[in-house]
Amino acid sequence: MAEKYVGQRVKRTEDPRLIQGLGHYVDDIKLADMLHVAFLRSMYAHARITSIDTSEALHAPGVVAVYTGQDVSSKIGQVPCGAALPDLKVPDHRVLATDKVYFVGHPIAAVVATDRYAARDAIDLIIVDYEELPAVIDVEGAASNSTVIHEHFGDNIAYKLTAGEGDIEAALASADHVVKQRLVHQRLAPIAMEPRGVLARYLPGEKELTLWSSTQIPHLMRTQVAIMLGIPENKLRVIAPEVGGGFGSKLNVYAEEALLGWIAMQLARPVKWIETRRENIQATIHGRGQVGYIEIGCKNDGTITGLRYNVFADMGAYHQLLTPAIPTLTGLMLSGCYKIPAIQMNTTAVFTNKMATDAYRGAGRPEATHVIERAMDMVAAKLKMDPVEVRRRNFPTPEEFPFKTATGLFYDSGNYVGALDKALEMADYSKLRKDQAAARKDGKIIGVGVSTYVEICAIGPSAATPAGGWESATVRVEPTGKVTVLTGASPHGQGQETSFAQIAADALGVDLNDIAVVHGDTAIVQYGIGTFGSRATAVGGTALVLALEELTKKATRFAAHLLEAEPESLQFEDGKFSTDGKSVSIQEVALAAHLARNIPADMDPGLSATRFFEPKNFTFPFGTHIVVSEIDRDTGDVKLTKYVAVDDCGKVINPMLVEGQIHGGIVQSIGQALYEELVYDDQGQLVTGTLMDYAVPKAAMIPWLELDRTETPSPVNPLGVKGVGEAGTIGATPAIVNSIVDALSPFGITHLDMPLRPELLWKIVNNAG
Amino acid sequence: MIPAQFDYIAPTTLDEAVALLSQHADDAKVLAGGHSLIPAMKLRLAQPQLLVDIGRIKGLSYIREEGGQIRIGAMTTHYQIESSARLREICPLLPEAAGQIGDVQVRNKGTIGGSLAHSDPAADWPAAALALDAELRAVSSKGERGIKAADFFVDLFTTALEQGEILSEIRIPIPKARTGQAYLKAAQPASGFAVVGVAVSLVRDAAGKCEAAAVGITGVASKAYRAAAVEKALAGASLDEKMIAAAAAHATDGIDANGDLYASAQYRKHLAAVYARRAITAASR
Amino acid sequence: MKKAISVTVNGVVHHQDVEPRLLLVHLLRDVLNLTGTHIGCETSICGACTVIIDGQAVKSCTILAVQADGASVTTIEGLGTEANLHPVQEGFWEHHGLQCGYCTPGMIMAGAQLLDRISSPTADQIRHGLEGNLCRCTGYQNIVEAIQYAASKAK
Amino acid sequence: MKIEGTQEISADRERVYSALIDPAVLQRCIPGCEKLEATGENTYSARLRAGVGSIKGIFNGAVKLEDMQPPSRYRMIVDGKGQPGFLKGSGEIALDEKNGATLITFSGDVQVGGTIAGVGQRMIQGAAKMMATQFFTAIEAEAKARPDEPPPTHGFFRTALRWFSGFIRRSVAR
Repeated sequence: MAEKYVGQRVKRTEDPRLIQGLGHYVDDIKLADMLHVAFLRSMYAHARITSIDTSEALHAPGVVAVYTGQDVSSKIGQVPCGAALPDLKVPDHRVLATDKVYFVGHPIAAVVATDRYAARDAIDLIIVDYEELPAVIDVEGAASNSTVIHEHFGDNIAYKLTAGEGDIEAALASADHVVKQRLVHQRLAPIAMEPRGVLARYLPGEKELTLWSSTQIPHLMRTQVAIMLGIPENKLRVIAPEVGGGFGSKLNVYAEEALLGWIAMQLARPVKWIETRRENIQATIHGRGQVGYIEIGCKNDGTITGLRYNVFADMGAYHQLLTPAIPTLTGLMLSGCYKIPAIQMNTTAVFTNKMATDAYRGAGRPEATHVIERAMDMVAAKLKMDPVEVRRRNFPTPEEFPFKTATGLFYDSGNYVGALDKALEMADYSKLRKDQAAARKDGKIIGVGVSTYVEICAIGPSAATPAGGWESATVRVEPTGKVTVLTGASPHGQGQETSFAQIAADALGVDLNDIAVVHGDTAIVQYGIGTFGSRATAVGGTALVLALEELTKKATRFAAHLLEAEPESLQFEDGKFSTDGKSVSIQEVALAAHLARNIPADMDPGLSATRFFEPKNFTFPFGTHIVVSEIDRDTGDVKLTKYVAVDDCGKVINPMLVEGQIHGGIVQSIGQALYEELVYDDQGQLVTGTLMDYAVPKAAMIPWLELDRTETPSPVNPLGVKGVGEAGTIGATPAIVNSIVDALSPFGITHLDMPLRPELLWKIVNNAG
Repeated sequence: MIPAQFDYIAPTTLDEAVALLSQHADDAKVLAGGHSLIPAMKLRLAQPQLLVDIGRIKGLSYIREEGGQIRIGAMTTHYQIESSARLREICPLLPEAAGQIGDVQVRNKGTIGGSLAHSDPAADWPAAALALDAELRAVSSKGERGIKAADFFVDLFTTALEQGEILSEIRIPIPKARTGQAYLKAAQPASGFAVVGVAVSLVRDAAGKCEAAAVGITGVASKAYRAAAVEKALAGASLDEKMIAAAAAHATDGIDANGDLYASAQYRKHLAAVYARRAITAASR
Repeated sequence: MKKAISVTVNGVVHHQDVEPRLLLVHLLRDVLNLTGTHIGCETSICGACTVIIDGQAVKSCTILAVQADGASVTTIEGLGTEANLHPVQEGFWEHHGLQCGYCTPGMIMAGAQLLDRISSPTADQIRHGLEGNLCRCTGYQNIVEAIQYAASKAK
Repeated sequence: MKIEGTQEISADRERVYSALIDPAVLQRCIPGCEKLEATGENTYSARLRAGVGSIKGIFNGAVKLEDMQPPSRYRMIVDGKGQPGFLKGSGEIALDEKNGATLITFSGDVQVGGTIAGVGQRMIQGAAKMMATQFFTAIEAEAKARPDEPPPTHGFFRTALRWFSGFIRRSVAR
């Protein structure tokens, strides 16, 4: 195929509507006779509900209905958990609390009213009596806590899992040094700028329920909500309209989605719920939440002999869709981009009285990368080696791919030293070190941090995923010659309407503007899996390529018939099939195929193709990030003075979109490293409950990001793409922390837990305890 | 987040406004710009029954010079002060402090009077008002009175304004020649509120020594305060690095500092000294 | 209890009877159906609800509709048209200054205000000028470039 | 949150102690307390109104005095709930004689929940201190008042408290 668009910085086709405010997010859609829903949520972390009195609320102006757990628990199935693990305890998870509340923000009652103001007013009129119970908050102590959240389980352990290969005891025993460190991955809030929201409409005659939801996975949601509501899946339509960011937080099936559907069915009127930001911080999934202990063995020359990671993973009070699976992704990626003969991860996953954790951008891999990249720096410090050198000594060479890790993965392709060298050159690493030495003499506190990461993307083979790891695509050339692409990978800001159009335009030789990429509506688009796990282009894009190939084959046969030639003799270029001076355009072929007056007898009319792509393996993007930081001796303030990132996500469809993904990912990492933390107090109150206390990075906090790429194609798919959605979030955090720890190494610091707030650093510098 | 119901009146004269306030006593609340009150109402932490919007009263938004004073109407927005070329010339502390409040949108709508009357312990204006020895004019149905900034801030969200009083004007003595000023702030990264904010206004004598200094500090304690010990140490001192540092070290003498998640009391006290030193240094340039 | 107000939005005068507690952003979105102005935080931090009232960028989630009585409001829908985009809109498109698009209208309004006040801002000035707007997708770098583009284009 | 502090009151210890456990006095001194009714021995139901400034939160709950060792110490437990959230606290109050005056040392644990905890963390320490100071200042006035005088009024607090948490007041009361 001619690459007119692929590889180019094509401006996004979705932008004109968005920059004019003409896109439609859930709350922008209004239906006649629509009602509004507001939730009463628990203000206790753990309590028994002794009574609920909704009578006053029911009589409030505008109120149409009030529902409590008693009303719905036998009518709506459980909020689903899709992760399967041996001996996993799955708590009964109802859409509204019944006898107990388990976390601050746990929904207790839903008020339905004629407008959002009336719904909100009525919430204050519901009287709930609670008997407060002790809250389980500390992650490390949860397993042995005498308070058991789900009593029938007997303890707070959701599961225990040991994973990894190699003889870890022998590996650590053979080491010249074993470095140990406790390490905390704090809880984070994904904070998609658009909070969640659901609009539900039920047509009693047709018995059709339609849900508009701000979701990353319309099809999976349709299946799950149909099960929860006990309605035929083919009578449920889910539409993900414009989705204002997800970062994993909308890769889920939430209580509110099923409940709104049920309410619409009860009342036979459209109902809408739009999450407030306070609700979003309380009751949309959280990310990270691990406390782990590293043991890493090394030889005097820097060779790593083995790694053990014993981790307590905070599930929260319930499992959401993938909650228990997230730590397993950490386990898979612990080898980083190094040859480590023995790795063991021992997970103790615990229930606590907090919102569930789940997939937040990176989903378990940032934790793994942080563990191994911090560990490599600690090894370097122990051996008094340059951290770059330690990394180099443990890289597999490009020839060693596919490279098998002791975590059971086969890395598809890689040139780790290539990305590292390019980043070192861009940053002028040796000069940085010289400058650092000089600055230290002047009393400055400057650090240089490096992270060389690899991540797991293109999720993924179905055998390794809970709900299918494939993706689908349909391509249709309409009678007028316009091209429709239907993708099951429903985007929420990634720009697939553009990148998939680029792929299709090149393949069919048509103008980009003649292509419409349609997604997010289960009634229009064939079943698909969704956009998450940096999979959309690698898996969904590949399905599209396959569909385009099939469509082209069909078109070739139609064209050959029209041109009265053999299909093999046809050339297809710039949208034209030609042979012997005769030619026909794909648009003409499409029309002929639809008119069907002159088509081969053995061919069906119409011009379309649908294909599903099942990847054989994951892909493994990688790269190197280098960060220079300076700490203000007086205040502990950190300034990131240089940021260099070289990422390799395989082949690139649109460099502009790739850079955008990297930028955004890095900035979320800066957030985790320096600013963000969800804090529950020891009673389980979420005290960072608004954006006044939970610090999302602002423009002025961010340094200029110097980006470049290397390009190592993936052999896993014909496009050679690997995926880029999470790379920035995975690679950046340890580079920032390594930089700051490096800056503080003269003060005897070898490790610090995030977020690295000024007060913490000031105390170290000034030894103020 | 949606406020509870309330009634709303937008009087067009100050007399009308104070009459409404005295009539509705405890149930009424003054709406100035609304950037402190409306968020609290949306969280339903504030549920006034009546809002008296003073935004439609003509003649409460101005910056003028009169009687040796700068007079600023209570409804003057932070941005109006930030962008005043005249103030930058005669009293740069005002625009400098204004420009560090919240963000652009907040500065466009929030008012100096609203902020001072709210007396948030981490607001920027109280520090500046203290360092500038401002007099705050309060109007009620009983008449008008002046309250010195030093007496105005009573405690957390508590001012010397009495029931029925509206803050109408801020009067600031026009700084003398050879006055140096600065406002420096450590901002909380999420909210933008001052973890510590230090406002300094100092007058130098012909020889360059500090004749008198006024230092207002916000963010540290339950209310903004004048750092008397710093001022005393600066008075008559030569403004060299060592002297400034020694004076700034007294920034929290006798002050009961508060801590929160982001910054402990101990750290705030330390930051106060650092920012005092920096602000004094900047003001003495 | 309801108050009669008249607000000019994008050049069109609207007379409405509103509850005093109706937030301006809800007037725009729910009453006038101008849904380009978004709500992202409700605590006056994120700036997704930014509109321009009488030349001043403000957060419409922290303003009562009654406060806007008599005012002239410009929302994203009134800033430019597809055929005649505002330079800041154009900059966002050219420089990939948006991903999910949710913060974008507010960000563009804040950017337009910034250029009204500083015609050739430095990168630092742009970053500080956007301190009232959060974006979770782009990392801001392309937004800075978008506004620089608009500044050069406006000349 | 831990709160602790000391307050010197220039009145003798017996008087201060009896003021501190007298429900009528407590009702007058606990900022915003509208009602304090005995429901059992040393157990009271309370109604508090954070009716100052813009805030009109009403909290209902219980106050309990325990481990009473007149005139040197007792323990106070407060529990209340209202629309903006809840408050729970328990604390030791110790009274020592000091040159004819009484030194009160209080130390306890206050927990707030609901909206106030979720959005007000930066103000909680300051609020608790403010309430404590006001409570003990009022107690001092009570203890110093002569038995034949009418009880002092603490209307000062009503206007002084321009902040948003009546619930915190109760924190300090215990």
